[in-house]
Formats: sequence, C-alpha cells, structure tokens
Amino acid sequence: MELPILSIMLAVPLVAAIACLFLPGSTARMVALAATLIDLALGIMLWLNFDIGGAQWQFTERAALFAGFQYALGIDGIALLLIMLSVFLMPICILASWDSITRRVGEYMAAFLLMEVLMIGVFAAQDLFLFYIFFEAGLIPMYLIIGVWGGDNRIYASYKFFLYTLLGSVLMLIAMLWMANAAGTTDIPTLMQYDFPAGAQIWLWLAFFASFAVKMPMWPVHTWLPDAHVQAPTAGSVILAGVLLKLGGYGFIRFSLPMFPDASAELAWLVFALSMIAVIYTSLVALVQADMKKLIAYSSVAHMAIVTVGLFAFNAQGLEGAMMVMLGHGLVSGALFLCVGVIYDRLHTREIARYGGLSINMPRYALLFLLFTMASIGLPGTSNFVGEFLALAGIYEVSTFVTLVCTTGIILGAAYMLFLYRRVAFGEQRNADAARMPDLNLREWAMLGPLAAAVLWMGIYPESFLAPMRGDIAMLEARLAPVAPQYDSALTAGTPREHAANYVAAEEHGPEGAH
Amino acid sequence: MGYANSLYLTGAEIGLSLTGLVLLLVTAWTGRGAARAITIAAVAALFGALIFTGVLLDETMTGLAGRAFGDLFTVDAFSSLAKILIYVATIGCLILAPHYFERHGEYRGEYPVLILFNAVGMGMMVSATNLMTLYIGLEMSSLASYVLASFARSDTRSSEAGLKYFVLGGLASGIILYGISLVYGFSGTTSYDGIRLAFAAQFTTGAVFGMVFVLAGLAFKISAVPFHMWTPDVYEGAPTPVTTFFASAPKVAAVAMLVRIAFEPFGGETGGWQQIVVFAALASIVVGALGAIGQQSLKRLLAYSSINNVGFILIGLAAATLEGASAVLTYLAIYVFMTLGSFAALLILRDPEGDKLTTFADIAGLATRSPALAWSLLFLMFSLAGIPPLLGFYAKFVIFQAAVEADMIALAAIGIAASVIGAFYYIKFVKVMFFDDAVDTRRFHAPAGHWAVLAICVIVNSPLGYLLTPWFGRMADAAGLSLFAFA
Amino acid sequence: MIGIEHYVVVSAILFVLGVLGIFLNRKNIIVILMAIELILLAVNLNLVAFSAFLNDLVGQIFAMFVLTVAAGEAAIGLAILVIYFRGRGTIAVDSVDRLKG
Amino acid sequence: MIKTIVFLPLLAAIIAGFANKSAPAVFAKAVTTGALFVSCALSWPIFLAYLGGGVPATVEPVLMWVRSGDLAFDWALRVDTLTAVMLVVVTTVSALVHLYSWDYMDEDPDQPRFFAYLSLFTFAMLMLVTADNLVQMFFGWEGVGLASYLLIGFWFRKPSASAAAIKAFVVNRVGDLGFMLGIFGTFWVFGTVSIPEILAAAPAMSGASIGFLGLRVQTMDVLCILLFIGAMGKSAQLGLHTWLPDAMEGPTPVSALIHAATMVTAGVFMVCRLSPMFETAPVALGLVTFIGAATCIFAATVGTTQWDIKRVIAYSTCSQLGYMFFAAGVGAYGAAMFHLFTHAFFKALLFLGAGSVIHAMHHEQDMRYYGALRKEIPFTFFGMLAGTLAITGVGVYHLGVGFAGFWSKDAIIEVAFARGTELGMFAFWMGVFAALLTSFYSWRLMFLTFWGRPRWADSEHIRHAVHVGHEEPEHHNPAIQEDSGHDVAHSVPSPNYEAGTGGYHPHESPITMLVPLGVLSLGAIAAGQVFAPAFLDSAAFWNGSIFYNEPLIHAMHATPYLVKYAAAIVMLFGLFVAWLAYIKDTTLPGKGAEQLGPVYRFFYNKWYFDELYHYLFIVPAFWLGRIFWKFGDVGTIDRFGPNGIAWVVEKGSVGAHRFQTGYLYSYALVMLLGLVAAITWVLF
Amino acid sequence: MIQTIAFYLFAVLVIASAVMVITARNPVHSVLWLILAFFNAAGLMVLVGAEFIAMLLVIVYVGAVAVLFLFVVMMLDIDVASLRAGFVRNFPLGLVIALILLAELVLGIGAYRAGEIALGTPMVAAAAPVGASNTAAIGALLYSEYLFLFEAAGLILLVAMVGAIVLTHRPPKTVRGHQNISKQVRRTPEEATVMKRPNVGEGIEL
Repeated sequence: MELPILSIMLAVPLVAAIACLFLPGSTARMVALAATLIDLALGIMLWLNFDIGGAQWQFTERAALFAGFQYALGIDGIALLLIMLSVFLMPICILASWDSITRRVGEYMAAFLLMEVLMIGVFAAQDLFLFYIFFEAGLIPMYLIIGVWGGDNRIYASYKFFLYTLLGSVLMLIAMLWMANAAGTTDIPTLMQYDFPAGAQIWLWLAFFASFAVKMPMWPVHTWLPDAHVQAPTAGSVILAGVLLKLGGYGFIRFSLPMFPDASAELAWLVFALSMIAVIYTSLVALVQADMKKLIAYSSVAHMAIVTVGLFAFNAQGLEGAMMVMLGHGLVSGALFLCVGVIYDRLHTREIARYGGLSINMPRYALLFLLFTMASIGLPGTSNFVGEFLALAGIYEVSTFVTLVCTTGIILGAAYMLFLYRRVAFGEQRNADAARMPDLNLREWAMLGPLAAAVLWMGIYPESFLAPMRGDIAMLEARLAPVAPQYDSALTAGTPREHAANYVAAEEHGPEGAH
Repeated sequence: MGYANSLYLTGAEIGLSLTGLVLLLVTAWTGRGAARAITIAAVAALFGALIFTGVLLDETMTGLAGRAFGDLFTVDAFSSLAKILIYVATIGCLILAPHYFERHGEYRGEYPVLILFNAVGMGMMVSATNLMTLYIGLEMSSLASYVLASFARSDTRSSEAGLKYFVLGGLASGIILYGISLVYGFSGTTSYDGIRLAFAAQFTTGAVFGMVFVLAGLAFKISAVPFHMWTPDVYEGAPTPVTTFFASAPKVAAVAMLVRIAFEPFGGETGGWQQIVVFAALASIVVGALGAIGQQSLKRLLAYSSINNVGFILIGLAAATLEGASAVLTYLAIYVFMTLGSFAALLILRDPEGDKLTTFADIAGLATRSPALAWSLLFLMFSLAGIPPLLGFYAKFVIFQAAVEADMIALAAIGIAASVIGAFYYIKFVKVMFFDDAVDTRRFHAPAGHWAVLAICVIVNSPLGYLLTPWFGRMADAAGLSLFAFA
Repeated sequence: MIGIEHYVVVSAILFVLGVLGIFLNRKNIIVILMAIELILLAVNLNLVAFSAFLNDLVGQIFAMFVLTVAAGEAAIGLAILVIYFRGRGTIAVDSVDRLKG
Repeated sequence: MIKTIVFLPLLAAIIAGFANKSAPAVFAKAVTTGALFVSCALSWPIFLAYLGGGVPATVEPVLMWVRSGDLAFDWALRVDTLTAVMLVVVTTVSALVHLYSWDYMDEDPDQPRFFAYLSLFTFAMLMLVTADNLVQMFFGWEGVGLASYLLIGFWFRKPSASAAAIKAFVVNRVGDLGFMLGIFGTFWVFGTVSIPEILAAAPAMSGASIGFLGLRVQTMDVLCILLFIGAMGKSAQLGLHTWLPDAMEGPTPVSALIHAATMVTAGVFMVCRLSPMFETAPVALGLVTFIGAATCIFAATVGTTQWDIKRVIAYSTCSQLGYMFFAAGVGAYGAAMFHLFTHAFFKALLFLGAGSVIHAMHHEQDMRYYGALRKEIPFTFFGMLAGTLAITGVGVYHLGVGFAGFWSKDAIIEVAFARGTELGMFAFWMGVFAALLTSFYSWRLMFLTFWGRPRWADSEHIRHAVHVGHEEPEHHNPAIQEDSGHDVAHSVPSPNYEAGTGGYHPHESPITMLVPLGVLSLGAIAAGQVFAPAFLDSAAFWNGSIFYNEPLIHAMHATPYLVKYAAAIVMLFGLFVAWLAYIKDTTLPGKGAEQLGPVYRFFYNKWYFDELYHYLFIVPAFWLGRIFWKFGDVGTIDRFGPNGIAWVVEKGSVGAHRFQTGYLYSYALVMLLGLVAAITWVLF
Repeated sequence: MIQTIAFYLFAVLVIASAVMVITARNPVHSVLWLILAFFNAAGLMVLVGAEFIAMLLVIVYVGAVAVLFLFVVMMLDIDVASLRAGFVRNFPLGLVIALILLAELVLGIGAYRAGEIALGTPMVAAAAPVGASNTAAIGALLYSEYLFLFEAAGLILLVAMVGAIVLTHRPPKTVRGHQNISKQVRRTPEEATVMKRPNVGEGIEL
C-alpha cells in the first residue's frame, strides 16, 4: 500500500487550521499558505499517480471508524478533478486574503483551511454518511467566513446561506438513512450499482434534489447565492463559487444519476424546466445589477443551469460537458471574484458605477479581467467553451427546445458580462479615486496568473481534464443507458434527393459571349 | 433471590441514601461552613455510585437482568446505563453549584444532600419494574426538585419557579397516579411484567385510559408538548445550577423511565401510544424551536431548547424498536454533555462584579472578549443544532436512523425539516458572539471546575466525541436489548 | 348492590373536580394545593376500591404510599408557598406571572 | 508552412501585447507587421500553386482538442483551394492594413495594443479559414468576433465606441446561437463535426427528416438554416446587420480589414465551405438567396442617404455581402467567392482611402464638410477613384475588360438570372437595382468628397484644428470625434471656396498609408481581369473544395445580352443621377429628400432597425431583468421563500411567547387539553 | 341495602364537599370542606373493608395535612376580602374540557353498565389472607414484600422535611452579629469608662 495521500491531504490543512487558531496573524498567514501549497503539491502528486483507465476507484482507504460510519476514501476521475480544483483555488484564496483581512486573521485562516479539509473530504468520501458529514460541515466555516469577515449586510446573508442550505440537505440525510437501510450498505460505489425500487427512487431523488438544487443553486432556490456572494469576503466568494457550488453538481453525478436512474429519467423534465428558467431569468437579472459581485453571482446561477441540463442529457457529451463547465466555472467565476476583490481592496466598493476607465490606469488588470470575462462568456479557447459546448451538444440530442433556450444564455451572458466590463474598464475615468488605483501587484499576479493559465489550458487542451474522467463517465452513461430518454430530434431516413438544390439541367451552349 | 442479592443490586441507591443521611447530619452539626466539603463528599459518593453502576453494567451487558425485592427493582443494562448518565450529569451539576450560590444567596449543605436524594429517586425511577417503585422514585426526585427550584429562597423568581413547578408537578403526579390506579384496576397488578401479561390477555378501555394517563403524566416530567408549559418558567426562575440539573439528570431519568414503561408494560400496545408520541415529538420540536426564537434570556432559550431536544428523543421512542431505545440513550448521553456544557458556559458568564450575564446583549462580541468561551459555545451550539461533524449530529443521526428503520419516514422527514427552525437560534448564539461587536471587553473569571466541566463537554461534543460512539453504541444496544428481553 | 363502577365514577368526579380546582381558581394558591389533595384522594379511592374488588392488598399498600407522599407534598408545597408569600406578599394566583414569554 | 502562416501572427500579437508599453511602439509595429508580411509572402505561393489546379487538399494536425463520447475534434489546419483564396485575401489585406496603420495610428499612445489586436485578429481569421471541423471554425469565428470587439472598442473612452463594441459582439452572438445549434444538429445527424466527412455524408441525408422544436422538418434544411443564421450574424445580413455600421467607431484600418475585407465575409466563406451540404437543402438555399438579395437592396438604400463617409462604405459592404450570399444561394459559389475576393481589395481600398481622407480632414467624417479635396490629396483621390470604379463594376462586356467589381458582380447578377427560379429572378432584380444604387452612392461619395467647393469651415473638427493651431490629427478625443452627422440636414452647405476652407490646408497622407492604397488599387483594377477565369469557370481550380455547378455556369454564360449589360446600364444611370445631384445642382438632394419625405427618412434612419430592436429587445430585456429581480427574486421568491418562512416562524414564535402567559391556570388548562386530546384520540 | 344508602350518602357528601372546597371564598372554609370530604372518603373506604387506609386517611389528612393547611392559612394572614373572587377568563372552556374528560372517563371505563367492568386478575401472593384483619394483612405485606419501598417512602418524608426546613427556616433575627458574651462578662468599670476633662469650647479627643 502506497502513501495514503488522501488522508494526508485531509490532515495537513486540518493540523494547520488548528495551529492557525493559536497563532498570531502574520504567522497564521504563512502557515495557511504553506499548508495549502503542500496540499496543492499533494494534489499534483495525486493527479500524476492517477492511473487513467485503471481501476475506477483509486487511492482507496478504508477503516471502520465508528458505529455506522466508515472512514472510506477513494477517488475516481471525477472526484480527482474536483479535488484538484479545490486545492488549486485554496492557495489563491489565501493570497487573496493576505492584505485585506486584518481582523482575527488566525481564525480566518483556520476557517479556510477547514473548508479545504471538508471540500477534499466531500469529493473523496466513499461512505454515504462520511460524505454527508463533510458536505454539511462546510456550513460552519462558511457561515463564519461570511458572518465575521463579510460586508455590511453579512448577518442576513449568513443566516440565509446557513438555513437555506441546511434545510436543503437535511432531507437528504433521511433519504440516505433509508438507502442505507434498504441496501444494507453505505458504500457509495456499491450503492452506485444498487437498483432501488422505482417507486422509492422518486422520493429519494427528490430528497437529494432538495439538497443539491439549493447547493447548485437552481432556480428558484438560488436567492441565497447573490446575498452570500455579495457579503462574503473575496476569498469566500471565490471558494463559494469555485467549489461549493460544485458540490451540487457533484452530488447529481455521484448520487442522483447513478443511484436513481429511473427517477432521474422521470424527473429530468423538472430539471430542464428549472434550468431553462434559470438561464433566461438569472441572465436578465444579472443584466440590471449595479453590484459587481451580485452580477457575477447571478451569472453563476445561469452557468450552473447549463451544468444541470448537461447532466440530465444522459449522454457522454452532456456529462463531460457538465463536468467541464463545473471545472471551468470554478476557475473563471473564482477569477472574476478575485478581479472584483482586487479593485474592492483599493476602493472598498462593489458598486459598478464607482469605477470606469480602469483600462487606463490598470491595463494589466483590464487585460486579465477581459480574459476572464471572455472565458465566462464561453469564448472558444477558454475553459468554459469546451464545457458549454459539450453540455449543449449533449442536450441537443435530448431536446432541441431546451438547447435553444439554454443556448440563448450565450447571448445574454455576453450582454451582461460585456456590459459589466464596459462599465468597469471602459469609458472615461469618472472617479478620481478610481483613476488613482495602481495596477496589479506581484501578489495579485500570483493569484490571477495561474488562473489565467489554467483557463487557457482547459480551453486549448482539455484532454488533460477529459481523460481522467472518461472511463467514469462512460460507466455512468452505461448505467443510464436503459433509461436514456427518447430523442426529440429523432432522425427519420428518407430517400435522398436526386439532384443538388441548384440543379440546372445541362443544356447545349447557346451562342453567347465568352469571357 | 435472597436479600443479599437485592441489597447488592440496589447498592448504589443504598449507598447514596446512607451518604445523604450522614451528610445531612453533618450539615446539621457544622452549619454552613462545611457546605463545600459536603459537596465534595457528595461528588465522591456519586463517583462511587457511578463506578458501582459501571460494574453492574458490565455484569449485565450480557443481557441478564437482576431483580431485587421481588419484581420491584431491576438492574439491567438499560437502567445501569441510564444511571451512569444520571450520575455523570449530577456530578457535573454539583461541581457547578457552589460558586453560584456563594455569590447569590447562600450555599448550604442541604443542597448536595437534596441532590443526592434526588439521585436516589432517579435511580429508582429508571430501575423501577413496578408502578409503585416508579411512583416512589418519581416523587422522591420530584419533591427534592421542587425544593431545589426554590432554593434561592430570597429570590422571588426562584420561589415562583418552585411554586409553578410544584403545582403543575402535583397535577402531573395526580394524572400519573390516576392512570396507575386504572392500570392497576384493569390489570390487577402493578408489576410491569404482570401488566404486560394482563394487557396481552385483555386490553380494555379502562386500561387504555390508564396507559394514556400514565404516559401523559410522564410527558410532563420530560416536558414534552403540550405538557411543557412549566419548563421555560421554571428553568428561568430556578437558580442556574438547579436549571442545569433539571435540564440534565432528571430529564435523563424521566426519559429512561418513559422508555421503559412504554416498552415493557405497554410494549404490547404500541399502536395505542405511538401516534400520540409522534404528535408530541413533532409538536415539541416545533414549539421548542418557536419558543426559543426571539428569546433574549439565554436561560429561557436553553429551556426551550430542551423542549426541542425532547422532541427528537421522542422520535426515537416513537420508533418503538430496539434501535429506537438505543438511539434514545445515545441521544440522551450526548444531550447531557451539550446541556451541561451550555450551562457551564452560562455560569462562567458573569462580569467582574459577579453579576450574571443572562441575555444575548451581554454576550455580544464574546469571541474577542473570551475566545475560549466563545469557541466552546460555538461548538456546543452547532452540536445542538446537529451540524456535522460535531457530536450533536450523531445524536440526531441515530434517532432518525431508528425512525427510518422503523419505516417512519414521514416522521423523520418532518422532524428533521423542523430541526432547521431550531438551527436558527443556535446560530444566533454564534452570530452574537462572533459577528457582533463587543460592548464590554473585560475578561471572565470563573473557578477551574467550571472550565473543566466546559472543557470536557466541548471535547465530547467535538468530532473527537465520535471516538466514544462505538463504545457507547455497544452499551446502548445492550441497554435497548434489555428492554426487549422479556418480550 | 354497589359495584366497582360506582367507586370509579365517584373517583372520576373527584378527580375532575380536583383538576377544575387547579385551573378554574384564581383566588388563592392554597386552594390549588387543596385541589391537588382532592386528586390524590380520588386516586386513593380508586386504588382502595380496586384493591377491595380485586381482593388484592397491593392497591391499599399503594394507597398508603400515596398518602405518605401526599403528606410530604403538602409540606413542601406549603413551604414553598410560605417563602413565596414572604417574597411577594400575596398568594393570589394571578400574581404568579413574573416568569413568562 | 501553413502553421507558420497561421501562428506567426499569434506569436507577434503575444509579443506585442505583452511588451505593450514597456518597449517603444515601433517594436510592436515592426514585429506584427513583419510577421504579417511573412505570412503574406508565404500565402501567395500556396495560392498560386492552387491556381494551377489539381493540388489536393492537405490537413496538418496541430493538437488534440476534444474527445467526448462520439464527439471528437482536433486542432488542425486544412488547406485547399478555398482556404488558399482566403489565405491570400486575409494575409494580404492584413499586411497592408498593418503597414497603413504605422502612420495612421502614429499619434496614438496605445499603438502596441492596436497592433497586437490586429495580429490577433489575423490569427483568428486564419484559424477560421483553415478549419477542418466546424468547432475550430467556430473558434476562429468567435476569435475574430473578439478581435472585432476589441478593435471597435479600441478607443474605449468613447462611450459610443464601447457601446458599438458590445453591440457587435452581442448581435454576432445571436448568429452564433444558430451556428452552435447547427453544429449540434450536424453532430447529431452525422455523428461528426469534421467538415469533409459531413460534406461526404450530406447527400445521403437529403431526404431525411428530423425533429426540431417539436416539429418534423427536413434535416438538411434545418441544419443549413441554423448554420446560415450564424453566417448572417457575422456577415451582417438583414436582421443581424445593425452592428456593422456602428462598428465604424473603430479606427479606420480596422474597418478596412475586419469590417470590409475579411471578417464580415466569413459567413460567405462558411456557406461556400459547406456548399455541398447547402446544396442538399433547397429551402435553406432559398432563404440564403432571399436574405442576400434583401440585404443587398436594403443596405444600398440606406447607403444613399448617409453623410458619414465610413457609414456609406459600411452599408456598401453590407450590400455587397448580400450579393455574395445570393450568389451562393443560387448555387454560384465560385462567383460568390470571386466577389469576396475582389471585394476584399476594392473595399479595403475604399476604406483605407476614406481613412486617408479622414486623416487629411482632421478626423472629420461627415461628407458635408468635405468637398474639392481632389487637388489637395491626389493620391488618395486616385485610389478612391479606382475603388469606386471597381465597386460600381465599370467594364465593357464585349471588350472583356473591366475593373474587379465588373467581373464578379456582373457574374452574380447574371447567374441569378440564369438560375431562372422565382427567387433567382427576385435576386436578379434586386441585384440590378442595388447596382444602380451602388453606383449612385459611390459617386455621391466621390463627388461630395473630391469635387465641388470646400465646405470644411463648418466642421467642428477643422475649426478645432485651426483654432488650436495645430493641424496634426489628434487622436481619440471623444469630444471632437463625436459623430456630428446626425442632425438631418438635407442640403449641402456651399459657401465660396476661400470661406469654405476655413483657413485649413489638408495634406496628403504619408507614404506608409499610400503604399497600401496603391497596392490595393492594383488589385481593384486588375484582380477581376486576372482571376475571373479561374474563379468563375474552372472546376479544376476549385478542385472540389466548393460545390461547383457546371451547368449553371454554362447557363450564366448563356444569358441574354440585356442581362449582361443591365448592370452597366444602371451603373451609368446611377452615375448620372449622382452627377446631377451633387455636381450640377446641389439643391437637388434637399428637394428630393423633401419630396420623398417619409421614404427618405425611412432610408436615412436605416429602416428604423435600431429603434425597432431597441424597443423589441433591449428595453424589454432590462425591463424584464428588473422585474425578475425586484418582483421575482426579491418580491416573490425571497418574500414568500426564506423571508416568508422567517416571517411565519417569527409570528409563530411571537405566538408561542404569548401562549406562555405565565399563569398557572392556563398552563394547567393546556395540560388538560393535551390529556383530553390524547384520550379522545385513543378512544376514537 | 344499608350499604347502598351509606355509599350514596358518602358519595354525595364527598362530591359536594369537594365542590365546596374549590368554590368556597374563604380558604379556611375550603380547608374545612376538605376535611369533610376526607371523612366521607374514609367512609367509602370502610364500606369496601379497607379500614386501615380509611383510618390512615383520617389520621394523616385530618390530623396532619389539613391542620397544616389551616396553620398556613392562618399564618399567612391573608386578607380574604381582597382576594379577587370569581373564576378565570377561560372558565367556560375549562369547564367544557373538564366535563368532556369526565364523560369520557365514565363512558370509557364502561361504568354506565353496572357490573360490566372487567377487572384484571391479581397475583395470588398479594391476596388478603383469609381471616386476618385488614391492618394485619397490610402490615404483613408491607414489611416483607414492600419493605424496600417502605424505607424509600421514609426517605421521601425525610426529603419533605429537609425541604420544608431548608426553605422556611430562618436563623433567629434576635441574635446580634457581634455579641461576645464572655467579653461582656469580663468587662470592668475601669475599662468601660474614661475620664476626661475638656477645656471650654473644645471637644473631647478620644
């Protein structure tokens, strides 16, 4: 047995978190950064050692810890990528908080490191209840992060975040208990192959849906997100948008789809309907926002809707596309929040109208902001394009109407993101203080640079990301194959036309002028 | 079974009684000066009882129950485990008491003595296999409790609390007794086994009435809705160490007694009481949560919180299975530590002049004022809210697991959804302590005993507490099993 | 012939009267204490009657215990009442409302 | 080699972009321009090789891209005749525009950025034309969109510029919606997005039907229409054209390169590239024809009324693109490509010429303040003249000589006639009428600019220049660059010459600007003559890279003489009218406009498309957004959701507190109630 | 027959006096009515042969509890007139509920059909020995089978006693805080008084 990398990845930030609680601020920062970087290194090790095309579950660790609970870790390609996303974003988050957090630094860093433990845990958990513990425990540090270090209206936002998501997920616990009882096991890989009775699946599915839909968030249970994002400190928004929203998608892909395929097929219409509404609705709402973070938060809802439709397309493109959107959105929305944070740190306002013409005094910032804006729009060559393209291609096979509606997201997305960019980076420098803001410093480069590189990497050579999950997606697709929906764009063969459309019967050349 | 064996099995009760008598004499002779020493002696006696019960538990873990004095008193895994919890909680409460009373009113040697007799009564309650034993134990505990509630006699709030507790408790006793009389009349016996047999043969309407009366009266003791009305008032009015005691040990005893009576004598008539328990459970969760929201007084809030928690406990009872009983005990164990910890924190909260800090406004910004206390409370509150990975989650987990396994999914779903309302005020603690700014920056000084109790409770409630769960789970399962040994 | 049912009915009436005494009265807490005694009396009557008709002495023994406890209860109840009166100077039921909400 | 051609501009863009202001501007200029000239130099041999015919298509793989289930596509560079044509067009015009910009943008502080964008654009365009699969084409498609966005918004301080940039991007996205759906559908039908494979499989699918939005429709028609919607967006066809005139906010070289010669023709290129597929979809082709013809006439009508010199040319571009589309629609893909090819030269020429004029006139773009510039800037005049002759299609059929436009445009008109269908005839008549208008507005532009009396003095730009005392053009000062041509002035002010100059002396542009003019003039004059045989008549030249409809070409050549001369006749008529109105009697336009009031205003206001879209889409979008936000999220979801629940809970808790009265008797009553309820429950 | 008459007499009286207990204005009257109720209840018990409990009832209640009540009523010296008369607001509701409870009890237990109540079968061990008096039988059982509970009941009384004392017992107020008797006794006139001769217009310096 080789190194238990996953456990080490959990242990490192945990130990660091506890240490941070007792350390003075400056040391805590260093410790947090070091811990997250070690985790990043471990993550890279994990990736390098991941045997693509090998066993489905790798790096498994198992120990019966306490009554009813298994300490069971293990990852497949899907989990691997999401873990990578988490460990990649964490050092960036720490950097983003380097100067802006001055109050109770140790506790802040501890909360973040704890978040990292929980996020890795969620993706690595192979036991139903272990998953739930990690899934739910994330509420605590996030609640503190929003509540202690958040904006003016942080109390409302933190309450909303906490109670909304808690309410969503408690029903899932009941469903899990039922499943464990019915199937006699809490082992996720086993459950993924277990066939629950179709009647029960509906209820189980709905219970899980309640949780994941809130986490995603899907319309109409999305309203916690704008508030949470707006009030959270920059790094909190990054981790919220970057990873926490992915828990919902991961939940669908790990639980709802493989465990309840029949119910998923039966209730796909619900997901489609909500997603379609979300794309149009939240995009339009994003268009009229005057608060940068709120705008990006709403855009997240729209993007996540693409994830859900992709997932419920039940084919490889849809699933892989959804995964790619999740990864891409994790990077891009995180980056966008960082971009907001960069200028927020300078001017302490998120109001779009207070900025303008930043391309003049902050050209490098404007360039990176542009890159992430374009990535958010889904420009080919950036991470989001691959995902959106695949997801929508997948869903086209199921429903052209859904595809049409969801694809309008690319128009609206372009509208609100460019509108934002225009108001922030273009135009005259309306405000003297905004005009005096210095360009990116080295720390900010260190935050945004890697993100930019990753965004382009994912867009240009997504194979690195598609390869690890290909096998797992294929297995999932096979599992879903019996219930895959009827394609509304079904093809009926016909007799091919004899001639081309502009067929002109060849005639003898008449007397005409020749050139 | 000879008398010797009976005496051995009731050793803990006898030992505590004798200690109580001796200490009573001591306190009569020495006056107030020795109150602390008497407290220490009482704690020592309880420790002795604890260890003795532990030995008994070890002996009974195999499921063999020992009967003392005919069928009056049983020593099985269930009663032993419940007693261990009771003694632990009592010890905690005793440790927390002197400091408080020395600052507010007077501390007297009668306090630990009454607590000791209370413990004897509670021990009898959980060990009772005869309605008579049950009644005697219950009253011994109740009478002592009435006195304790009004122990700060110069404080009108305390005497009002005692009065309310007494009147309503008397009514509840009357209801229980009336039920017992009917049960006796229609079964011809007061022995649990006999009642079970008699009811199995013939379950008349009169017997139903008796059962309902008994259960309703017991619902008062565990403060389940709609018999909960006394709880907030009494908890608020009683001196804080007494409240701590009420919220922990007697609750364990009452619940254990209720579980035993529901499963043993009335175990054959599950259909008769299950629905009522389901209703009471849900009502307790909701009413407890609603009552707690908007409270400014922390003590009162914790009182409502205890009502809320009783709701969850009743879900385990409603399952009416072995797992349910085991889950109830597990929940109780964790609940004891959550409650003790919360009240210990409350007792630590006092300004340098020694005045109590009792409202939310007083703990604003606690995180900067006393990080240790704030983080401890944070752990406890999230634990009470049932958020993983704190141990409070495990408590709810086993309860709902039992409910689901008993196919009571709707109950579980509604119950857990309602628990979210409860989370609202638990996180308010965190909000006030961590998000708000401190009005006062002075630090707290409390005796080491308080901090020790708090620390133990926090550690148990932290994720480390899970390490105890396999061990405790085995005991709780054995305890649950012992309830079904006669079935 | 007087049967058990007669006793049960009398006992039930006494019980209900006791209960009524508790919550219909706002004059005086002492009356409430007396109402509790009435309830216990009803119980005792029941126990004794059942005991007699069952030809089983357990009920009477139980009744004896109930009596004992009732005496103790009365003592404590009155003691609490006394200190309450000392503190507040009244024993009107309506006045017992400092703790609420 | 093709890799060098494609990636060299990217490399240059990256170097120039990252160096930005840390190196002298000349560094970025030199790097990008150099790279482009290398690319250009490498492209021509390829084109010439294909010109000979018979050279097979080559595909050069670059990098794996996506493998997802059955969907697989890679980065690859495909070269065939069609690509080769586009390669030379793109690299040549781009190289010339780079060169032209050396001096045109000389005063701008952001030159490195500008040149980086230009090179980036070129890279994206090359990726588009070398695409081997639809997704890579889409990559290029979006890439040029991005570059276009950046360049239109280059002077980002101007609100109008950044607004125009967004408009361009978003309107294009509408087209992209169709394109993407088309790609999805294509993948669904054919299981691949590789262009050769699709084209090979298309005929077999021509009879198949498919579900779309709940309807059963002809497979190929729906796919082609979806793809064509993409082309409409990029090529500014009627309905999705509104961004193109606004795109003139960008620097003029950009207009020349992107919004005349290359990017806007991408739609035509796409239709031609997929011509075998379109040939299986008659309905789609009918739509292409119709939209093309309609755009052709629409843009021409608007072009006749505009005052802004760049806008006139922009509408002209739009109109010419219409020609290309209906040529493709009637099956003459060769003609369409040929017109694309020639148009690239003369339209770039016109734009660059216009840029030169603007440069000379101190950023005045309103033709009403021009006049009599013939002698002031003669080289520019001659270039513009060549361009005008080319676009109006001057040539004599029987002599077999003519300017570039003569060869390509007349061929299109003829082939529309030759196609003979109703739509073909519609296209033919529209084409002829548009040719008339083309002639009119082209000459109108020439006459207003170069003939008559100077009317410079009334120009704010000129006044500003004279007043401030420097005649050097001053860049991006939005206050004075504001387009002043929006007040409807029907007649051209015509004071006498001396007063008209306002003391301003226009001067000819520097050599770097004139050289591109010269080169392009050469193209405008000769390109048609030289390449017509290959493009129009040689199946071997095309070598299967487009659908070559031999019988149609024969039919085209067989059209009556009247048809062949129709364009020439209307061209002369247009010239005459323009001469009449703008040389002979300058009051005529004003009178005409008054006479034709509503029609004139309709044309002048671009058929009210902008207003229509404003009220149809933009206003409702914001309105809906606000409604959804305020009444949806805040007013409904939050109000009845979390806040509502919180409210209920709060009320409940208030109730619970009130219930807890503190009175013993009520507590006892509640207990009794509970007891009675429980008993009642078990009893019944 | 006499038994029947006696039963009804006692029953009616016990109920009537119970009603009076809870309705009498004067608490002293209430206590007296309570005593009457207990006497009658004792009578009812005698009727079924439970004379020991009946006696106990009279002795404990009438002799101790009721007297205690009286004692407290007197001691508290309540102004009877000032006590508000009447019933609480929700009197009708309470009455209705109570009547429902009563009806259900009566109906439910089935007492309306005399002799139809099915009693359980008691365990043989606790049956009253034939021939022994009620008191002796109870004693025999109490001190054998139920000794444990008997002792526990004693503890309850102890708790009640301790409780009552701890609550109400006040240290005597007459004791002065600093009185030291031996010191007082040892006091002599010499040290108790000091002779001073102050000048006119000046105070004494002690």
